[in-house]
Amino acid sequence: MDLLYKIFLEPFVQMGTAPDLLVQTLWEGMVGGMLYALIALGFVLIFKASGVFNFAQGIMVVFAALTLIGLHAQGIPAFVALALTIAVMFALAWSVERIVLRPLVNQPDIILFMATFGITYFLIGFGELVFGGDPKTMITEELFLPKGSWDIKMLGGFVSLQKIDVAAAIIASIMVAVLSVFFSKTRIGRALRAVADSHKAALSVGISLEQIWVIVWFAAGLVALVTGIMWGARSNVSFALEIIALKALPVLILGGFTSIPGAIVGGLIIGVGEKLGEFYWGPLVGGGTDSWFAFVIALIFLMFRPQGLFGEKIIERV
Amino acid sequence: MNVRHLVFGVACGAMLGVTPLATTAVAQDSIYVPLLTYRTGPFANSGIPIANGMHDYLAMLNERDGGIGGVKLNIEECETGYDTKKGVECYESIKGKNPTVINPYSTGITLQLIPKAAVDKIPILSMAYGLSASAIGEKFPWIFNPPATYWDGLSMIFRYIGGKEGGLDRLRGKTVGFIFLESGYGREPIPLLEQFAKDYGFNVKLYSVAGKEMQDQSAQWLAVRRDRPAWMIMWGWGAMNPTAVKRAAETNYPMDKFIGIWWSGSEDDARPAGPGGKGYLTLNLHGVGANYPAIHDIVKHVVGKGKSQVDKSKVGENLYNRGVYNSVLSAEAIRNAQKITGKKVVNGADVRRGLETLNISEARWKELGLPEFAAPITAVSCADHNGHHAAYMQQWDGTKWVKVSDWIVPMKDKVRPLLEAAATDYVTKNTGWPKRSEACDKQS
Amino acid sequence: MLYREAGQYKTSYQADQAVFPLLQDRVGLLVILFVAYVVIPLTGNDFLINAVMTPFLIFSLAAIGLNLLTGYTGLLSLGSGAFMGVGAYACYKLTTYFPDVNIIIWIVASGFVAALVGAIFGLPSLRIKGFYLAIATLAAQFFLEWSFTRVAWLYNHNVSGAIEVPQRTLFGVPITGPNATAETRYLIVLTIVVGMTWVASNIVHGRIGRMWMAVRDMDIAAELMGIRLLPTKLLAFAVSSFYCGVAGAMMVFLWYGGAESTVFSINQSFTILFMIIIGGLGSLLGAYLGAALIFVLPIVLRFVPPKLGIPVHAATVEHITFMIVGALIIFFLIVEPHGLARLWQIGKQKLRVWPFPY
Amino acid sequence: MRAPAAGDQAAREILLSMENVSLSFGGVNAISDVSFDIRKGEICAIIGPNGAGKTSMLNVINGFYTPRQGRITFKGVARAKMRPYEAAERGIARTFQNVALFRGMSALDNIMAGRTLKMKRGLLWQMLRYGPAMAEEVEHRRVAEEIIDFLHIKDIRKVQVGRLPYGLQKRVELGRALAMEPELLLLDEPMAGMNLEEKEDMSRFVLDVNQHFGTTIALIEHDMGVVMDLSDRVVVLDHGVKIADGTPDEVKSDRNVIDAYLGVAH
Repeated sequence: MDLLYKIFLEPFVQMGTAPDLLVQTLWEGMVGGMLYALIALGFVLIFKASGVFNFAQGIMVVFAALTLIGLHAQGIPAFVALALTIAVMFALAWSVERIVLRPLVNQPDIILFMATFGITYFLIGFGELVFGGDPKTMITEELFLPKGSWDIKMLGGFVSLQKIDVAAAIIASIMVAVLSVFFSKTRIGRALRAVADSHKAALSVGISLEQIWVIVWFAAGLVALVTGIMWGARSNVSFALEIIALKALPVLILGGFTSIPGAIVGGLIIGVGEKLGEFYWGPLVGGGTDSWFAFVIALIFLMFRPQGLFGEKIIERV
Repeated sequence: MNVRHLVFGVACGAMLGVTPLATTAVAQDSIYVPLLTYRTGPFANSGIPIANGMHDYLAMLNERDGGIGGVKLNIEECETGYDTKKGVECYESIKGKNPTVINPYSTGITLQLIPKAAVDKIPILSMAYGLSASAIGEKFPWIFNPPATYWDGLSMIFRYIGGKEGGLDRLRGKTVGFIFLESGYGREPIPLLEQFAKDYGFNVKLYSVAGKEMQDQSAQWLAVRRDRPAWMIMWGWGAMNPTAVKRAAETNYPMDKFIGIWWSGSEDDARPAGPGGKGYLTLNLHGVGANYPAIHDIVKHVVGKGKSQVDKSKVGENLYNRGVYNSVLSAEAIRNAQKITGKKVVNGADVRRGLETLNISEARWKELGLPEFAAPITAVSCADHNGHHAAYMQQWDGTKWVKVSDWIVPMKDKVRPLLEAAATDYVTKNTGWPKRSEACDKQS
Repeated sequence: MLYREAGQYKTSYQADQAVFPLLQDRVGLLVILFVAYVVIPLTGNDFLINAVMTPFLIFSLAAIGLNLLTGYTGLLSLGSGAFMGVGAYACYKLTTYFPDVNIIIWIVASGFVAALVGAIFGLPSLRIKGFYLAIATLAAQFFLEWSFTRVAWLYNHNVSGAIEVPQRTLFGVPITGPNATAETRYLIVLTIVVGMTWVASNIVHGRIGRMWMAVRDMDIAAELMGIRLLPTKLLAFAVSSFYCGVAGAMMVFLWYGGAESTVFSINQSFTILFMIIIGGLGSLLGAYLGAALIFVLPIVLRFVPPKLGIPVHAATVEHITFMIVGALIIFFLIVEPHGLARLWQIGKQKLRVWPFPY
Repeated sequence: MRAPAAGDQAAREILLSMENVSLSFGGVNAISDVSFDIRKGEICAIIGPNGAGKTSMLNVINGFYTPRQGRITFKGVARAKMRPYEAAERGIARTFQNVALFRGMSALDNIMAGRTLKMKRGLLWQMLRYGPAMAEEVEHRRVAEEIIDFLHIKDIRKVQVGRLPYGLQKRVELGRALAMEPELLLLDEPMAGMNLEEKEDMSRFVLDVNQHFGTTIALIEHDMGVVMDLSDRVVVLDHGVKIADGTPDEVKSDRNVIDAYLGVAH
C-alpha cells in the first residue's frame, strides 16, 4: 500500500503543493530536451539526405566547440574564431565525404553506420591530441551571449530561468525555421529532398550526390557548432558530452529519423519525461533513472510504433 | 591488394614484436617510480594538474639532487583515463619492472589493486583516497592512505559544521544533503554519514550523479531545491565539480553551506561558476600557491627547462600541489627505505617499510622546502597506515582559495572503530585473505 | 607448395563436413594449441601471461559472442559490455551464496543468467532491425549499467560498490583471488575459451548456424523457408549473451580480481564491436584477430616508440590509439569489409600456389 | 507444347484453392476478388502485364501478405491468416523475382539451409556436432548433393553465392526451394534476365521437377513462349482482376487477354 501510495499519489501531491518546482522541472526538461533535439536535428539532416545514420554527431558537437575555444585561446578574436570554426566544419564535411562516404557509396546502411563509429573514435583521438582532454569553458561573453538568470516569483515560490537557456531556445527556433525554409524554398533544399527519396532519381535530374553529402554534413556541422556553444555555455565543453549526445538516439526513435519537427517534439518529450520521472519517481528506485529512462521509453515505443511519431509506415516488399 | 598485405603484415609483426619488447627488464641502477595518471577522458581536468604535480616534484629531485640518495628516479607515466580496466593493465605492465610504490590515483583502480599488492609485494600509496578501511595496517600491510581517510574528511566537515551551528546537536531534525559521484569513491563516506545521522538526529538526503550525468545535474539540484538541506556535502571529481558549483549557484543555494571534500577543491571547479561560486567551501590538506622554495625549484629545474607538460600559470594551483604532496610522500618513503635497509636501490618491499615509518615533522617540511605546507605526518605506523591527520577549510573568494579555518582534527574516536569493523568485514568477505606476516620496523 | 589440398580427397560427406577439412589446418591448430598450453605457460613471464594472453583470450571470447549475434545473425548490438556485466555479477552472487560449489561451474552457469537477460532484451528484435535495434540494445546497456550501481544486493551491499573476488580453489590449488598464480588462471581461461570456441564452431557450421546466416542475409526469404524469425533471433541473443556473460565472469574472476560497474560501460561494448569489425564479421578466427589487434595495439604503441628513442607521452599514446582504431575501422570497412579474417584467407590462397604466382 | 487430356486435368485433386481473394495497401487494391484453383501435379502459370498483382498473389499464397478478404484452402484446410513459416511448414516453397539467396553463404549451405525444416536435432547435439547431429548432417548433405547433381552445379557448391553469375544464382535458388521438398513450388519469374540457352536449361529443370518429383508448380513468367510451352494451365491477371483462366490455347485466343496485353481500354 505504501509503495502504491508513493507511486500513484505522492508525486502528484508534491506537484500540487509545490507548483513552482513543477514549473521549474518542466522548464529544465524543456531546456535539456531542446539540446537533445538539436543533436537529433544534426542526425536527421544527414539521414534525410544520405540515409547515413551519423553516430559521430555527438563528437562533432564537442569538436566544433573545442575548435572555437581552441582558436580563441590562440588570441584570435571570438567572431573571427567563429568564422574559422565554420571553415573547419566545412573542411570536416568535405573530408568525411571524400575519405569515408565516397568509397562506401552503395554499401548497406549498417556498414555506413559502423563507419561513423570510426569517425567518432578518430575525432575523439584527434580532438584530445590537439586541444587536450580537459574540459574548457565556453567563451560566452566574447560571443555576447547573456549570463545570469531571471528569478520569477510565482506560484508561492520562484522559477529561475537562465538567460542562456532562453537565448538557446530563441537561437534554436531561428535555426529550425531557417532550415525549414532552406529545405522547402531553395533549389538545393529541394534537391536534398529529391536525394532523400531516391538516389537514382537525384542522379537522373543532374544533382551530384557528392556535393549534396558535403552540404548536409556541413549543415550538420553548423548545427553541431550551435549545439556545442549552447551546451558549453550551460556547463562546459568536454568529451563527456559525447555520451550525453547518445540521448539523441531515443529522440530520433520517437520523432522518426527523417522528420525535423519530429526531432524537436521528440527531444522535448524525452527531456521533460526524464526530468519528471527522475524528480518525482526517481527517488523510489534510488535515483539516476535519467541515464536509461529515455532509452527504455524508446524501446517500448519501438515495440509498438517502430516508424516513430511522424515517420511513415514501412511496407515490406519481396 | 598491396595495401591489404601491408596491413596484415604490420598487424602480424606487431603482435609478434610486442612480447619481447614489453618484457625487457629495466636497468637496476635506478629507482622505478611508475605514475598511474590520466590526462585523457572525462576526468582529465582533475587528472592533469595532479599528474603534472606528481611528475614535476620527482623530476625536480632528479634534476636538483640527482634523485634520492644519489640514485636517479626512473619516472614513468601510464595513462589510465580514470578507467579501472586500463589501470589494471598499467599495473600488470608495470609490476614486472620492480616498481617501488604505486599511486593509482583512482579509488576504483585502488580497489582492484588491493588484493594484488600483498601477493606482488608492491606497496600502494592511495593518498587520501581509496578504501578507507585500508588504514588498518594489520589487515592491509601493503596499502597506505595517508594523510587522512574519506571518513576522517567527513568527520572534519562535521566538526566545521558543528562549529558554525554551535554544536552538532543543533543539527537535530535538519537535513544534510550529500551529492556524490556514483562510484566506489563517491559511496565511501555513506556509512559514516548514516552513522552521524543516527548520532546527531539529522536526516540524510543522497543525490547521486552518474558519470553520464556529470555535466547536467539539473535533476539533482532541483531535488536539492525541494529538500532544502541545511548543509550540502559533495564528493565529486572531474567534470562533476564545476557543474555542481554552477548549478548550486543557479539554484540560489547558500554557497557557504556547500562543502566539498578535498577532491572537489580545484580552482577550475569553482571558477566557471563566476561570482555565483563565491563562498563555496572545500577541505584541503595542504597549502595552495607557488610560494614555496621547493616549488620555486620545480619551476627553475623542471618547468623552466621545458621538461614538464604544465602550463606555467597553473603551477601552485590546488591539485598541482596535491600531486606534489603525493610525490613528497613517495619520495620520503623511498628515502626512509634507503635509511632502514642501507641499500641505495630499494625495491617495493623496502619502500613498504619506509612507508610504515613515514614521519614528516614540521621541521622536515621546512627542510623539504615546503614550510607549513601541510600538517606534520606523525601518526603513520604499522597499525595505522593513515595517521588521521588534520585538514583545513578553504573558501572561494571569487578568484582564489582562502584559508578560513584552523587545522581541523578528525574525530578519530568515531572513525577508527568503524574502520576496524570495515576492515574485518572486508577480510571475511574475501576468504583466503592472507594474515599479516610482515615484520614491523621501529619509527625512524 | 606447403599449403595445398592436392591429394587430399574426401571419401565421405562426414569428412567433407568437418570444420577443418585440410590436414595442414589441423596440424596448424595443434601447433597453436601446443604453444598455448605448453610453451607459453613454461616460458612466458607474468606480463605476457597476465597482461597480454589472459585478457586477449577473454576479449576473444566476448568478441566471439558478439560475432555470433552481429556477424552471423546480422543483429547489431551495443550492449555486449552490459551482458558481460550480467555474467560477472551473476557469478559473484552465485559464488557468495554457494561458496562450496566449484567456481568454474559458477562461471559457466553465470552464462545462463546472461543468456536469459540477453533473450529478454532481444525481444524487440522481432519488430526492428539495423540501427533501430542497435539503439534498443543501448537501452539494455544503460539500464543494466544502472542496475549494477543502484541495486546494492548485486554487490552484497559492499561499501565500495564493487565486487571483490574471494579465493576459490580447484583440487586445493587457488584459482581465483590474489593467491592464484597467473599460469593457473591463464590455463583455466584458455581451456574455457578453447572449449567454447569449439562449441561455437560446431553451432555455426550446423543447422543453427545456417539459420542465423539465413536470417542475416535475407530475413524474408528465411521466413518463407520455414525459419521462425523470433526464436532464431532470440536464440542468437541468448547464445551470444551466454558467451559474453562467461567472458565477463572470467574477466572479473580470473583476470581483474574485482570490478566496479564502470568496467561494463558502453565503451566496453564499443571495444568489442570494433574487435569484430576489424577482425571480420561472421568469422570466429576474426574474433581472435580483432581482439589481438585492438588489445595489443595500445601495448605496442606504449612500448615500441620509446625503444626506438622516440619519447611519447602516455596521454599521446592514448590519443593516437583512438585515432588509429578509428582510422582502421574506416579502412577495413572500405577496403576489406570482411576484416583481418578475410586477409588471412587471401594469404592462405597465395600460400596454396606459392612459389608459383599463377 | 504440353497438352494433357482435359479429362485428366479435371480428375486431378485440387491442391490450392483461392476464393474471392482481395488485397489492398492503404486503400489501393492490389488484388480484387480473384478466385482460381491449382491442382495437384500441374504447372500453373500466372501471367499479366506489369502491376497486375502477380507477385502480390504469390505473397498472399505463402502468407507474406494477409488478404483483406477471401478464403484460401490448401490441402483441404482453409486458413485466414498465416505466417510465412507456417506456409513453409505445410509444404509451400518459393523463389523470388529478384534473387533472394543468402548471399554470404556458399551454394551448398544455401541448399542445406533449405533442409532446415527437415532437420530435428536440437541445440545440445548441434553444440557437439557429433553422433546424431553429425549423422543427420551427413544424411541431409546426401540429399543436397542429389539436388546439386540434378541442377548441374557441382563445381560451384562451395562458392559464396554472392559471387556467382545471375543465371547460376537463379539455379541455386531453385535448388534451395527444392531442398524443402515442397508440395507446391512458387516460382517468381524464374527466367527473368536470362539468355536463351539459360532459359532452355531452366525450363528443362522446371519440367523435370514437375515430372520426377511430382511437385505442383505455380510460376510467374513474362516470356509467353516459355509459358505456353511449360504450363498446363494459365491464369491471367490485369490490374488485380482475373481476366482469364484456362489452358494455354484457350487463354491465347481470349479477347480480354489480347486487349490487356495490347493496352486496349475495356
